[in-house]
Amino acid sequence: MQEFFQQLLNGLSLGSIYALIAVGYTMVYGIIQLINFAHGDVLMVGAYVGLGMALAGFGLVPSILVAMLVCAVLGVVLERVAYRPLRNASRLAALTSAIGASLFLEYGMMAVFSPRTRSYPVLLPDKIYNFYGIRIATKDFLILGTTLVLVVFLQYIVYRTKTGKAMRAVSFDKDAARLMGINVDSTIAVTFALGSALAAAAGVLIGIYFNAVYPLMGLMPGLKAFVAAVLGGIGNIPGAMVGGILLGMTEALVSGYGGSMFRDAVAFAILILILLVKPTGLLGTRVEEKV
Amino acid sequence: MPLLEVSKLSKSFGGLVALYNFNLAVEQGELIGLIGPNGAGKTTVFNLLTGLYPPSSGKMVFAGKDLRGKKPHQITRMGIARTFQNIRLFGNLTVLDNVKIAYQSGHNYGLIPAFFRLPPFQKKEKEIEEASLELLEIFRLRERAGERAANLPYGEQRRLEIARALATKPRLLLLDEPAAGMNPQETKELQSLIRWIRDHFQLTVILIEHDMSLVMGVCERVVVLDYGSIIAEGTPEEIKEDPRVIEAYLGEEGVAS
Amino acid sequence: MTPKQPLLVLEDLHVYYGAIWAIKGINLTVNEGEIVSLIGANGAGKSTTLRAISGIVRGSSGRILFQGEDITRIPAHEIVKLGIAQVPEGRRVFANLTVFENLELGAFIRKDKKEVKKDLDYVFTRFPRLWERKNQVAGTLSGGEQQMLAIGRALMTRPRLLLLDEPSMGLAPLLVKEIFAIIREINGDGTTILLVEQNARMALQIADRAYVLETGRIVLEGQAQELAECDEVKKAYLGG
Amino acid sequence: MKEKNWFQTLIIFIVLFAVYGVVQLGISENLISDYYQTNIFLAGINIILAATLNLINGFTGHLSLGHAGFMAVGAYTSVVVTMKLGYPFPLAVLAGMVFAAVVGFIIGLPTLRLRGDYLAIATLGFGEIIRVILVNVEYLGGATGILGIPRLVNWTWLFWGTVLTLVLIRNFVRSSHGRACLAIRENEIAAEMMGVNSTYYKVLAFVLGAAGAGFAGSLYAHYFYVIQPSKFSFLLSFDILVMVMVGGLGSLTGSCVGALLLTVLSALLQNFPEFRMVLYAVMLIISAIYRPQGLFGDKEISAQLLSRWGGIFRATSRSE
Amino acid sequence: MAKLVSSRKLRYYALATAVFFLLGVLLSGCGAPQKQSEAEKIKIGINYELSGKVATYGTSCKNGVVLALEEINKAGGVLGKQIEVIVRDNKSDTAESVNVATQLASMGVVAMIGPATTGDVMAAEPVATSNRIPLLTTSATAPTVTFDEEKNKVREYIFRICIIDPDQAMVMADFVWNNLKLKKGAIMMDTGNDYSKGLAEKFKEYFEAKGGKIVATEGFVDTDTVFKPQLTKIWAKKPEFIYIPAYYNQVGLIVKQARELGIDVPFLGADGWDSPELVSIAGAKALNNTYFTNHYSSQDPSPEVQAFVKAYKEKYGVEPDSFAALGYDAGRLMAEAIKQAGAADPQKIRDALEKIKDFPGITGKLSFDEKHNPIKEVAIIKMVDGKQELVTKLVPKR
Repeated sequence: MQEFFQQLLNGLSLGSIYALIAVGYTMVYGIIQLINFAHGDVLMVGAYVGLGMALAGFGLVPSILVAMLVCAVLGVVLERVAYRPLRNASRLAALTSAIGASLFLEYGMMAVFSPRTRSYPVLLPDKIYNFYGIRIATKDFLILGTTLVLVVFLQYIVYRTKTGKAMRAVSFDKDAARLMGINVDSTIAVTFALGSALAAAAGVLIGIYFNAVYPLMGLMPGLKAFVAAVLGGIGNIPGAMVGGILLGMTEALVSGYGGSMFRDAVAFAILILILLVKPTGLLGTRVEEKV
Repeated sequence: MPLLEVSKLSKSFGGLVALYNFNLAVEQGELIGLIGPNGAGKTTVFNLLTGLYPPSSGKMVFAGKDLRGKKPHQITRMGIARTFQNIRLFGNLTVLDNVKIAYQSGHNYGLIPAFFRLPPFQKKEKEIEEASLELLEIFRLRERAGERAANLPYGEQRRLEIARALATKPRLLLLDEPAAGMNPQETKELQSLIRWIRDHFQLTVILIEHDMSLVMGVCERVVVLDYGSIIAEGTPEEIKEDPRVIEAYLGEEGVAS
Repeated sequence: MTPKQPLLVLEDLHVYYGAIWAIKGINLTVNEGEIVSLIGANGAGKSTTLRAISGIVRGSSGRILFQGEDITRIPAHEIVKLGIAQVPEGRRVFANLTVFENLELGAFIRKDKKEVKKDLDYVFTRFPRLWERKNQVAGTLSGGEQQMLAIGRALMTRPRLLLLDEPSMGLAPLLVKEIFAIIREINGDGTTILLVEQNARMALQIADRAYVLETGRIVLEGQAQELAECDEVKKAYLGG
Repeated sequence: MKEKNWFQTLIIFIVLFAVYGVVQLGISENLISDYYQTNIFLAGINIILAATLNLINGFTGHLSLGHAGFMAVGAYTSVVVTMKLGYPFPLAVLAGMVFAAVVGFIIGLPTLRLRGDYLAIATLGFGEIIRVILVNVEYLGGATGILGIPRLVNWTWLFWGTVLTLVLIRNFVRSSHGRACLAIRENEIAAEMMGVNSTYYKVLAFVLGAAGAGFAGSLYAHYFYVIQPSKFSFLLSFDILVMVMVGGLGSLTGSCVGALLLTVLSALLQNFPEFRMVLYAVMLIISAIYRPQGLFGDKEISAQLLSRWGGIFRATSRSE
Repeated sequence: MAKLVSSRKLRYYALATAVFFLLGVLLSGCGAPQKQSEAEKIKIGINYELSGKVATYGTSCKNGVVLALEEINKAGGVLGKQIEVIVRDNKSDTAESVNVATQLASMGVVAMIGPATTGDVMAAEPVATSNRIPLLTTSATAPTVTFDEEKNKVREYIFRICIIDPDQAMVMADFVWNNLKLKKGAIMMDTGNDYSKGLAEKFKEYFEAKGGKIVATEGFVDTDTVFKPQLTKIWAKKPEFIYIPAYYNQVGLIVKQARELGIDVPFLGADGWDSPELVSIAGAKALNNTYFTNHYSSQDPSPEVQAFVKAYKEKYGVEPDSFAALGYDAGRLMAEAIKQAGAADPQKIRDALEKIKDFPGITGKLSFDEKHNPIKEVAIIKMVDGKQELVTKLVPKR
């Protein structure tokens, strides 16, 4: 039983990492319906920026903030260069561009910083708490807490602020939004900035959590986070969180009970099952196509 | 026996009742108008008849066969065809291909002849092509055969949609606001076209339309829906006078034309 | 009647959609306080004209003047701030937002909270049905209600010029009448209106002046009543 | 008119045989270096992959990201047949195609109800599941894969395999079955209303595409000595997708050009080892931005255009 | 009409296909490789994983090789000639590996170094063999790389510089049994990696032959970052040690996470552990009470090793890992073979390689056995507060 709870907890911390990335993913998807494959790579850049800051002797908070700032700019540049010209083009062209952007960041970083793994200096006290034999580290709290705070923060932005309203309007109908006086380009840019800043925060936290920063570090978490976003209902912020945690727990339980080699397969199988039963994801709602 | 018999047909989406206890019997060769305010459930009737939505309850019998549980393409092959309120052509395909696609339902050659262009392929393709061109001729679209459907002017797109529906060789044709977006001149032409195809192809037609001039000019019987239920039924003249219809739909001045 | 000032002037406007020449040199004037109708067949370029005025599409040559200022190159979201609102074809309300949020978005550009509140009250008195449904998601409204919401939303920008694109489209006869009555009232309250309509009969009834558009060119213009009696118009657009 | 067609077919065959013969001669006389041969073979396999994916993505309009998975199925099946069971290569190719088609059917039937990005992610998931299964089957070499596969594919196989694939796909697309697929791409509901059984045709296109990928997989396995599960990850599916996109969705000639272009590009970039992938990425973005519909859109290069280039067919095309 | 259109299309396809293939032929004609006879320089081809999945390892190897060959060039080259280093990226892809190998062969290289992983080497092997060019791999450990078990024949042109799996596994099993005196262990391995799986298998075999017991075997995949589920499960079986034959980037995380879970038993590993990054990932404290087998230690005080570490750091800005060290030795070994061959001739170089005796590499003294595997001493290294300490050196008893 104790082992089971430890496994659940393991899953929770893995899941909150997925959730943290998925939240940014889902937000960008929500507004321009583009699978931003470079999201995981923005995360990687964020992790590198944070690493640079940390190596220069800055603490956790300034490192995260600077990484977020740099990636917000990166996100806007990415949108401007690789996505905006394709806003009215076919999905596949946009997807190609996104793949290109993703490869560019990965291999650009590899060319500059070599593919080797780097690690963070100690930024956090590595304290471990023991509850009746179940062990939790400080950083588990950190990740889970950050995810929760960010989800609440984003929900607030999207549903309570003017910018959020503009984002929702743009996501639904760009021309109609324009007619309301909404600057569509800057709204999308803001969304990218926000999503990329989140990715950067996730990148730094993941860098600290795993103590490993390398150019391809965003690839798999990015894909998993996308799966989590779809699982929760893409475009839906709490959904991304639920999807991420669910995915993390599933993976932990699968790995913990003998199927570690089949873990990814099980994760994808669950995704497919949920899509088949409820194509809009767990919390997603989408208006049915009108005939 | 009526060609189409619908009884106690109901449909609800979640808690919202879109159609309630809808009854309709259509005899072979009739031309029926279905009118009513927006959201009254007219298009829902079509969507139920063509299998796009499953009904919540009720019966639909077409030519003695139950329509419930049938897929749209099966219903098409049973002899019901339709057009759409917002035109749904195969925009990037040629006008000719649009019609050919409709023609091939029901009779077709296998995959192997298709892959290797065997005689059955040659023969059937020739048949399909000839029949399609003939149909386009009727609808004055033959010159346009090679053009992308999306490039046609609006009125011709509407005509092509009807032509395409006819290519499935229906017994019952459902037209959903065919005059929407047409000017009075075009609407008039449409009116005579509908009459003509009904006679020429020996069709039964159900028509949804807001344009009263068209409904009154072409339909023999009119059914009025409001909030998912039938509120009146009768000849165009009877409908024009019906106080409930005037209140719900036409307004105090009655029919304009 | 006071001498009318031209509020909006189109000078030799040309618009291309890719390779398609949609508007071929239009000259058009809307005076302060008027209702002007633009009628014509499908694909004549009516909607394109409105979209060009709002800045959603760009004219390739020619000028658009609003209150004497050249707005041809101003981006769409800035044009709204100058006082031009549009009710687009097919309503285009934000279906996933509530009625109230839709109206709030209409006031997106405004900072004067008190005045916004006043305008909200104005819209709700004008459209009591929207008040009843203010917390409902716009997608669940009926077609007529959506049209009202779209107009209300546009009014929330407090426009000097309101562009209406096919307000009667897809509506039952009774509703069409209601909408047109409202348009007249809005005009009575001081908003200038440029109306694009398929339903030429209604459009000419309500308008002061009108233009007839055919394949991207203006072929007729004049007082609405005169046009309504003109034979060509009667034959092509009024059903005989 | 009949004779005209025969005449044209004859010319086509002469041209094809000429090309086949010239290259064959070049290979046997060692005029074409191994390096160019390798790239020609890679190009051929890529053309098959791109063309068959185009059948699903371009002609039927369903975004699939699982092509690498089907290629893996074909590759492994054929290698098992030749290496473990000892049957001849043609049988192995057939088995690879059939098994890939079966897997395509099993995957396609449930997932093709999904649309757009949902379908994309579901097929990507299935592709990855196939890969994970391969990693875990010891019989198939696990993660190491199967090493030392004999090279059984020669120029004859490659050339006629590619030509046949293209001709069959093109025949399919220009038949009533293919039109049904196009109709589904354009508007699924309207296609149903025209009596097109959309489920059947969607699954059919998917299965045919999968079989094609299986074919490419078996050629690949028997040319490049080694197959490993890691080769067939979603990144390979992306590569194929990019070829289709660069060429143009719904254009077979586009797929050929796209596959060829990217193969050549990849080969040329070999000479810039440090920046190979960075340059590749930049070119992807540029091509997407400047040619979002792909080089050919959904058009095929017209014969007139070609005859203007080559003059070979001037006589016949004028007579039309 | 439609029929005419379609036959026109058919013609087009045929022609297009033809044109493309012809294009390829033309290209090949233009770019015919010059023959090597008049070449002033000795060409060595480097075929490595510089992008893709295992770029980390490939890049390190390549860096080592390039450093070694540049040093040799600076010192005057071999046989009075400079060495031209041709570096190519195989994208961690077997087909690309074939492609690169053929390109290198047609450019007239006299020897190839790389790739790093078994699959990529096996893809390049037929190219090397059929072109009769020796291929030296730094890190492909599977037995089949140099020895064809089916034909029971050594692969004539393939050599490797790394210790093979059985040697390392055997030394570690001996060490655990005899020195640490532990009887009950668990294994964690990368199931997507032949190196890891090979070592795990062999270790289990030798350890159980001695009478030990493996109570749990858990796998992970290379993209994993969270290992707690597997560790939690292993820990429930109460092993006395855990053997993790994997690469440092994963090992670092595993050890770190294990210590977080309160797993305090020794961890054991192999040469994949050797990297300065290991300490920074896992933390010095967590790594106490861990041992691994290796050919050398970057903290080895010997002047050769320290000179290498310094030069490498100067050139690339990072500390070398074991891949880089193997690459460095591979480069130097190849130059030595050319020197001993007396001519830049692939066949002679191959023969010279076979005869190499006690080559003084920084990763240990090296000779090849009859299967082209190196005979090297294996070092057992203990981690103490983030520093490597040499425990003992053992010769594998094959």
